[in-house]
Amino acid sequence: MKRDQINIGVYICHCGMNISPKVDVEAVAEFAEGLAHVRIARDYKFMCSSPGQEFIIDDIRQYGLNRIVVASCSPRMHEATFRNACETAGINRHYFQMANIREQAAWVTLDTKEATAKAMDLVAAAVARVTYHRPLESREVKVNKSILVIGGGIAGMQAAISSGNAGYQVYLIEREPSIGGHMAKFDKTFPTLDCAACIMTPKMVEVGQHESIRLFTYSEVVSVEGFVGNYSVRILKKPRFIDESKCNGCGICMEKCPIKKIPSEFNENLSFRTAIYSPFPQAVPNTPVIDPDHCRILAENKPCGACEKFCEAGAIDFNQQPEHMDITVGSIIIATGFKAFDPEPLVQYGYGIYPEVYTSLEFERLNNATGPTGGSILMKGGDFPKRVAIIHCVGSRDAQYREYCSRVCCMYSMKFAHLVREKTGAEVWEFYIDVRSPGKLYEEFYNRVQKEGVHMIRGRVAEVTDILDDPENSEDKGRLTVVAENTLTRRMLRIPVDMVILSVGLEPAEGAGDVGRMIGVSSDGNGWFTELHAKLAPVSTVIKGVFLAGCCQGPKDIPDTVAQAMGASGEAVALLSKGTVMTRAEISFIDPDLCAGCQTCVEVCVYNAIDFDEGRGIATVNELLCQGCGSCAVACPSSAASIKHFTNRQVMEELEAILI
Amino acid sequence: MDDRRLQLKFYETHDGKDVLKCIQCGTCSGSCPLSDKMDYAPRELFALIRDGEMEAVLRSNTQWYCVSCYQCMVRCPQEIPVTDLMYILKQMAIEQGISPKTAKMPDLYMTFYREVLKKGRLTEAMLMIRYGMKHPTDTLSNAFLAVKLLKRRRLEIIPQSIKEPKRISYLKSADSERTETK
Amino acid sequence: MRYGFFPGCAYKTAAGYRESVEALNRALAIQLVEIPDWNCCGATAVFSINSSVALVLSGRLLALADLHGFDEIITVCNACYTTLRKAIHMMEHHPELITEINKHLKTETLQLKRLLPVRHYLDVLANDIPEMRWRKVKQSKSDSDLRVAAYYGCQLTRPWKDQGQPERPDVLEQFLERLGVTVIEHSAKTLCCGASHMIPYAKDCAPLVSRIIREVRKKNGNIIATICPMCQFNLDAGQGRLNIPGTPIAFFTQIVGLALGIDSKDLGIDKLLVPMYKISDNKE
Amino acid sequence: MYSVLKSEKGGVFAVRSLLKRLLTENMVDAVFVAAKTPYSDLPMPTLISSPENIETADPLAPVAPFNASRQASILLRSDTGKRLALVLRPCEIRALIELVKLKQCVLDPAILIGIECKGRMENALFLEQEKQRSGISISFYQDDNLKEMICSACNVCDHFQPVGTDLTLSVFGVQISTGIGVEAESETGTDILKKMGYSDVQPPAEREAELRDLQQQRLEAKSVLMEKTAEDIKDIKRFETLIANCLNCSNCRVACPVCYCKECVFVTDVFAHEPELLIRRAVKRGMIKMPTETTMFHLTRLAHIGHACVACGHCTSVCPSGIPVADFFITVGSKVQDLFDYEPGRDINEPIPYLVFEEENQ
Repeated sequence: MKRDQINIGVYICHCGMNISPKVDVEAVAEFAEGLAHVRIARDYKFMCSSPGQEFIIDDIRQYGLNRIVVASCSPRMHEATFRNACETAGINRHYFQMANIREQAAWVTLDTKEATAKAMDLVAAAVARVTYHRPLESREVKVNKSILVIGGGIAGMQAAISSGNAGYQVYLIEREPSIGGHMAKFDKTFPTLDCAACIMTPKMVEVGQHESIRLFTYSEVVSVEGFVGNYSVRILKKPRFIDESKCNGCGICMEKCPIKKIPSEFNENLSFRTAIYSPFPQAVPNTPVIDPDHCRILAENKPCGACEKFCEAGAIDFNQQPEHMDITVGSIIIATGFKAFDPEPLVQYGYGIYPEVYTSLEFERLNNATGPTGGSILMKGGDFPKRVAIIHCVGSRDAQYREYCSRVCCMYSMKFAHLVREKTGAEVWEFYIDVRSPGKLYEEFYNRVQKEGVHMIRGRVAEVTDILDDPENSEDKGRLTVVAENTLTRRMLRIPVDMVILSVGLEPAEGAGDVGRMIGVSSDGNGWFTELHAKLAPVSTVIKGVFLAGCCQGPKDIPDTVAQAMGASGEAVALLSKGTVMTRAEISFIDPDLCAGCQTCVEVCVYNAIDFDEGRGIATVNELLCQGCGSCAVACPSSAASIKHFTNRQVMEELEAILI
Repeated sequence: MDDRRLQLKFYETHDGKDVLKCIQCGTCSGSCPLSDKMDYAPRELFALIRDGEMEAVLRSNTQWYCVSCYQCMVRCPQEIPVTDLMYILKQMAIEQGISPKTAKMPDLYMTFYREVLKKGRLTEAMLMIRYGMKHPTDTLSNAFLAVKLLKRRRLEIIPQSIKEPKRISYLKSADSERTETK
Repeated sequence: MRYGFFPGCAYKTAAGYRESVEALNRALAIQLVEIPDWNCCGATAVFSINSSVALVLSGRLLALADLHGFDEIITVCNACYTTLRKAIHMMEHHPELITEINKHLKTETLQLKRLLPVRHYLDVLANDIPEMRWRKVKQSKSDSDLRVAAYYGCQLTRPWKDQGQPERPDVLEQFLERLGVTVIEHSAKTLCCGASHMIPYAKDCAPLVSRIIREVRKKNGNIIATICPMCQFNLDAGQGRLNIPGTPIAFFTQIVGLALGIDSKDLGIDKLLVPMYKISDNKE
Repeated sequence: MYSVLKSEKGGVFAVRSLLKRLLTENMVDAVFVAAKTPYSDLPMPTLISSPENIETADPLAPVAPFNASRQASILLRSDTGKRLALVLRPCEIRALIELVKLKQCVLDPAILIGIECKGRMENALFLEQEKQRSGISISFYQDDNLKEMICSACNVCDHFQPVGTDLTLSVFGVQISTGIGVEAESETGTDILKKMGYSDVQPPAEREAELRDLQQQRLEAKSVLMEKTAEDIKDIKRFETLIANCLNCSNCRVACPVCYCKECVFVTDVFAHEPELLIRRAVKRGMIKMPTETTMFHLTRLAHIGHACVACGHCTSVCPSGIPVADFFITVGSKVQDLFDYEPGRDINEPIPYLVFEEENQ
């Protein structure tokens, strides 16, 4: 199109009272009318409303407009709305440019004159830019109607069940020998105190038996390539050394295994397991694994084979090798969960120094019917504790470790207090900074625990020590002292206790960063995966077709986790149900005449979207993989790489209109 | 006393504004070896500063009871340099000519300060004698100890000093130049 | 490496600190040259009154050490150590302070040009002396009766956090164990001794001393190794007020000296208020 | 392995006989070396395959018409299966290694023969001196007056010893009138020397001291230059003053060995402004200097290749306006390189800083 054929229509939105009182919209419209190539400029109360859009459509038809600028809110809000209007009227959807005069002018400028001047600059920039816009098209591609769920905790299990119920093929990957995650370690859940196993077990069985779910336990995702609708995923299946098809889960192998003193990970090292083991009785699948680091045959090459001898099904196979499996999925749900904060660096709390200092997960096991003590809250010496301290915010709300609130600790701490009182009758002190109980029936649970006689002390514990002020007092012998200020009474407390529970915060699971890098999902400074938008797209990520469920996105309790997992599953199903997706139009383009073949762009592209054409000695873009991030355009020294719709020319003209 | 001006002055000092980060958790008070002797716990002091109660803050004995053990500082979950802020409060109190209720520590520090200003070095015995003249009861209780120390050749009666104390007369000008607490 | 030794005001009268440091220097051939005409660091007192004066005091000392060509400043006192490092820390973050300091130092024709590193003598002994030299010097077996509790006090590990963990460091334990000394683990390593508050508030500080001594006794220690004259004095003299059997409080250098087989007389051990009868008996 | 190549006619002849044997004994298919042409005394990079033509080779002449790495990279664009010996100066080798990292060429076919370099003269000065006295390839190494005639970039160069070579022709501690030293730096190099029957000897005693002295002298000169230049480019105003006479002729860019783009962004239509726009700028500011993009041009080049600048100084040599381009490239380049602990041409495996992602720098 020749430049003198460009006809621009400019529309200034009042946005109700959001823009108009601060920005003189009429003056801006008048100003816009005087800009080169502008055929018509109007202002209107709500451009995004149906009549507002009708204006644009009518003007395009009536005046032969071929470029549209709307000055209103942010592109994230309404760019799609106006692009659709352009398309309806018969011009390419990329012949549109938005100027944000609400967030960038009206809302952030005190003076009306300044706000109006800034709005004019932004409109001039949009007009200058839109004259250089090119028509762009996107393509429709078919999607694979299957979903990969990474992580078999409560979030991953729920996402898998919901997606499977919708009739989609689901692959659920769990790196541990059994699904269940952290929740399988709990005995009771707050605030209803219902039994975790009673909720979990049926779900685990459902996952194991679901006709649409293919379960890979003891497996890890090793690579993810491709794009929305067509992700190629490679899975590493670690050797169990047991033939799953033969094993009937009788458990005789575990009874006979002579290596019995391996700290049990599932029991937080509070008890022992054998070298051939199943992490817990209700494990799904109910097939044990042989720990190759401790098995006599595998680790030391010594004669043994006790398990093999007694296995009637002949399921033991010491020659099993790691296996790779390749699958193709349309969408991915990440549910990698969390890891409990390791309190050892907080030396003042004495974890790892004093045996009666426990982490919250250790306490969960201590209290669990399937735990090391069969659910009795006992000290290492076998006695019931008489005095117990629970310390909140260990590792959380602490700029030296994790600045954020881990959200679940207040509630589970109070659950602990209740359980200790109920099971042992011990006196319990809870040391908190603030009690955070925002949830259905949560505050009520707090009140209940208070009424049960738990001492709620508002003060962060300074230290836990075995120094006793009165060491000769036999009553206090062997006890620990918790030192804190009760900030409500301003008394310095030195409280002797038998047992201390550290309510540790939540951190991203180990290896979550690797999963993120593999898929291209970004994390925040703390390592939690970043959602696309906190409010508008809380389970989506910047990678189309990849969704988040549960704690991998941030600390969450079980109700929120399950709700989010259902949400993520709903989004994944909604995306795939149509059968096709549109590719992006704003993607990279590498000018073959300018490319020097240095492959810098190949190295900076995180989406693996750039290939090197050896024959021509130049780089080429895979349009399906490219996300239009612009890294290549920035890195390319000869400006051979550029992003469509963000070309140098377009951006320079935009800047020029503002700066010069 | 102009509480508002003093509050702003405190905020303008290096790290002064850090008290705004305080979440009143009490870790500092709990960690302090002498907080039960203080008029206000360090945590309360920060709340008072934020409320603009600067006179109450500067008249309190809290900062004078600080032993500079830095335990609060390494434990503070908000990374507030509590001990450093105590120094600022002590200096501000001196600038304002405020004598806290328990004035022994300022006296001791002042005696120390004057001695170093004059001689460039400190002689513990001289410190004890000069301070003792103001607070005879403390001296009496220490007299028995002094005899023990003397027996073990551990009391130095001849004052220590740098070679030519006149050389460091600029310390006095640094002292008089005191304008703003840094 | 040229060590500029900054003894500090309390060194001379401390219970055998000087004797034992000098004995170790002789035995291990450590060149520890006193910074000529050094001045007081100002300790907590001067910083409490006027930070400008405190900075000039530190500035003078740093300028002197640089002038005489030293590479590092070595202290034997926690207060000197932390006061100097605090001053350096401030100067590093506010370089304009150095200009201010130099205005004063000019009258004495001194100039602060660079900020020398400040280290504790413990760091030097534990890290700078080659293993061979220890082996050569160590003649006798260690006194098996000693069960040493290392006591660091506040200002070596705090607020710097660079000598290991700020609350439960173990540099001194590791160092002593290397020399064959029996050390005990306890929970009072970095508790406060009361510092200069002991002078006016002896009664308030008594529980602090008591807590440390009782903890060491509870953990079966029979001697405490200190690294700071103030800590040594407070724990040594402060026991007079407690109603418990005396626990000798030595300087770590004295313990090291004994471990090397140096005669206790050369280590100034007779200057301790709570005497080390046992050790003296064995030696004499 | 260190050997001495003796020749009564001087070091150049020794080098020629070495190169000749490489060809006659079929160790290489061709030699790439500076050689005089029939038309001029200025030695140009030349690709020689016939042993007789080696007589024109003159790699020790203190001149380099341009940085030969660009020409070398053309020869090495792909592995042809033929073996090439390339005789290059240290700055040329360093630039070549940068070009390899940028995938512009490969080193597989190359035997790198580096020259210890005492500097080069500007082309015109060299021709004038060569006219006045012949045999400058020897006298340069003996006459201190001549040594002072090297160009400004060489004057501050502390990379006078080549790295990453197979063989290094060594001029330090050697009487160039009687021969030249050669040091094998790789297995390939050692094999060559052994095959030719050279024996391993101790390098001359004076060598180390001579190297050390020059190193110190150059570093001092470099810090003086950097201090002065830093002052000259302290802010954008001063920088614009320094480059005020820039014509935007792009000579510096063409001469630069590491500026490797096929087509520079400054000749694309990004900076081909519409007349309308230029007039608008002029109206807004009262006047605009043309060409408009000179500041942008130099800043962009600094940003693009500051990390890779090997300080060869050819940009200054070719500037028709006498702008000390190399001075600010050396100053800014050194600082950028220090920042990333990166040294261009030091190691072929050292990644280019902007392609490295360090987690803690997030």
